[in-house]
Amino acid sequence: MLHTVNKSSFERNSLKSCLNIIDDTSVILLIEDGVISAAKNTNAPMIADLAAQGRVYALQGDVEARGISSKLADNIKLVDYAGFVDLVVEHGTAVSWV
Amino acid sequence: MLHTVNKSSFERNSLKSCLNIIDDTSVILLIEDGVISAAKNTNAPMIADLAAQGRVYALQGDVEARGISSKLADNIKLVDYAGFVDLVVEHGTAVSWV
Amino acid sequence: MTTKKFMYLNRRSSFGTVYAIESLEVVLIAAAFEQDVSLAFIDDGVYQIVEGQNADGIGMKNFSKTFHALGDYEINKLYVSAESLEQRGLSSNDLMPLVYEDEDDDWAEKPSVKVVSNAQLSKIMSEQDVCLSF
Amino acid sequence: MTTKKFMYLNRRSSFGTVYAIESLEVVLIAAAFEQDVSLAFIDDGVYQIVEGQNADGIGMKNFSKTFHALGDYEINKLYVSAESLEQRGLSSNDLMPLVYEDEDDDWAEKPSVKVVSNAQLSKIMSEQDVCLSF
Amino acid sequence: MKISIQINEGPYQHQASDTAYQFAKAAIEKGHEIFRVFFYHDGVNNASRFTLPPQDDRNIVNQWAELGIKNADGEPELVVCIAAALRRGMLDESEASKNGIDGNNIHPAFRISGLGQLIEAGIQSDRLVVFGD
Amino acid sequence: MKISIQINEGPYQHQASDTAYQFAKAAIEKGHEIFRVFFYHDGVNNASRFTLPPQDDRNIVNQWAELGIKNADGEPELVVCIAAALRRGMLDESEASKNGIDGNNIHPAFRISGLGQLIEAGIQSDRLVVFGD
Repeated sequence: MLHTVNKSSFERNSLKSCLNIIDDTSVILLIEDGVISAAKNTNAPMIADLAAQGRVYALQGDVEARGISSKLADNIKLVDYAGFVDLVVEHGTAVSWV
Repeated sequence: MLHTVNKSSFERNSLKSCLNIIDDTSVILLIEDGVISAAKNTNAPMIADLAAQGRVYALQGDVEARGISSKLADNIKLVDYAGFVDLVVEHGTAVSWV
Repeated sequence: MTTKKFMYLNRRSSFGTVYAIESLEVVLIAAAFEQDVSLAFIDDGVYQIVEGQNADGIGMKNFSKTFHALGDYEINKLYVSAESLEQRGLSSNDLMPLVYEDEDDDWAEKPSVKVVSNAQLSKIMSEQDVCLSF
Repeated sequence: MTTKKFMYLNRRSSFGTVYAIESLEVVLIAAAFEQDVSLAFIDDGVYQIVEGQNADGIGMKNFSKTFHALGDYEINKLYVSAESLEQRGLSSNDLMPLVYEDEDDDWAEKPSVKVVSNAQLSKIMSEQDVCLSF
Repeated sequence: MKISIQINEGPYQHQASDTAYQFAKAAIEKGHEIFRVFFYHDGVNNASRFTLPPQDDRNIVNQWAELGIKNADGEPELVVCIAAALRRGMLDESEASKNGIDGNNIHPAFRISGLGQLIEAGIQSDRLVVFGD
Repeated sequence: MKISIQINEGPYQHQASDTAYQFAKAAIEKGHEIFRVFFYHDGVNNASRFTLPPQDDRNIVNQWAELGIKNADGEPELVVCIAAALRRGMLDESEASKNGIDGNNIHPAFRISGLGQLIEAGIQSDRLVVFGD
């Protein structure tokens, strides 16, 4: 499955909720303010393990818009909107943690 | 000052942010989904001290709407909309943690 | 018609936003399409099915009783996160006693609500074809 | 006209919602009213004044440069929560170098942004007459 | 006391407008003056005269209209931010004809004006209370 | 692949509609079919033909309209939930005249229909992606 998270983990609990439920084969795509969780910050440990497994993506346009391109945590994979479409196609059911 | 918080502390960081900034004389009014923080739950310790000082109010209509009337944490003071108006009048500047 | 597994993901309480009531409206319509329907209540979504909601004081429409109609439409898989309930100081006793009549068991009345762990929810979610989030 | 102390409370980042840009629009209008204006950036609001925002990739308007105009309108009290910055792995070096010319000091160019502790913010907030939240 | 209100969210989606309405009604009943209600961001959508809620639900737009919040000159003090309104397709007759749009949807109990009206409400009122998401 | 989209928020207030548009455009460019875009909750506000954003900003409604998402019969597949739309004052000509309202504001590239269209989109599409607040 593909899980999308669109809010900052500092503002809302949606990333945490997603992490509580996600199974071993699914991936996460951070979009919109969700990309704030892709930066090196005190919440970065939340996704460090998943990222190390290559299972955390972030939308590049959103990363750049928030001025955090040079501050990404380790192992975050950047994708553009075409890459977002590919993730939806490849990973089956999409779950939005809106 | 009167600080209003309208979101659940399980969903958002607004109550926490308010508590980081509130001074020693201000009061908090929980409204809308903010009243979820007035229930006996794992977040109750966040406001227990302030409540013990008589500085935490919750909007009664919202408490009843969420079915938590019988589960309120200690020392929460209930007000109706007229009481909300009184709090605004009595406590000076109103700060909304929307 | 193809049968797919639809999950309705509810993470917000009843009245602070419109999502809860408008989600329920979709579920009621979905019943007519004869798909496999599950509802998940996670985070503050568990408040949607808490017993004793009374919206008189806020001037809004109390739609919580509509959940009782779901059983009549054969919508009887309501999964509630045990961890979400516990965090909120709630137990299954605080939830509305939603039931359905099981046609495979001589129309015996059975509970629709199942309190499940996040691990179980994870498994149920991974079996879905479509997830509608509200 | 009465002079009051207005605080603009910004707690959200620039593009996920409209609040940031529409807050800035109010601040620019406010300048004409000759009130005492402060801006507070707390929580993800600190991202509003981070240097190097580039909205080309999301098809939205990049308004962050507009913050540089505030100094010309004598809006020069931008308070940033030190704790919020630190949690986000940011420091004052990551923020836009916003400045104003101090008319009381021979128009010397001075920084508009002050990184303050939550305790200091608490004090500043308690002196306000009006708090507009976005 | 003179109290003003800022509303950041539209009707039905969030409780903000409902709470603000209940608050305004209670304030008036207690003898306070609602100096102005300023509708900003999606709040502008509260002014649509096109809304048709279900029969068994509240009509938020009409509730506001029925409060009859006006100034001494009889002008409505339910004020809709013009910039936020145009962006979201909320038009009065004047803005519609100015922009060549063949219709308008602002309820007559509301008026469109600039952001200065929000600042002015803050200056003129004893209290300003914000309701939002 | 056949992909459908659900949008829960209106234009400008949240990024949801912007992201959904960029996603839909990219999907079409990659040769996928956008079977249907279903506008629900405040998402119905994306269909207003009255919107007048500033000159230097994007026009979200027109962006959607220009994608030209239609079915084989040439009907628009930008579908606005009727219940959510009426509640929020989004009307097409037929609903307006049925309810005695002297105007309508749905852009012709969109059509109003029932919630069944969302379920059907879920059944008929290989993927359904939700964008919201």
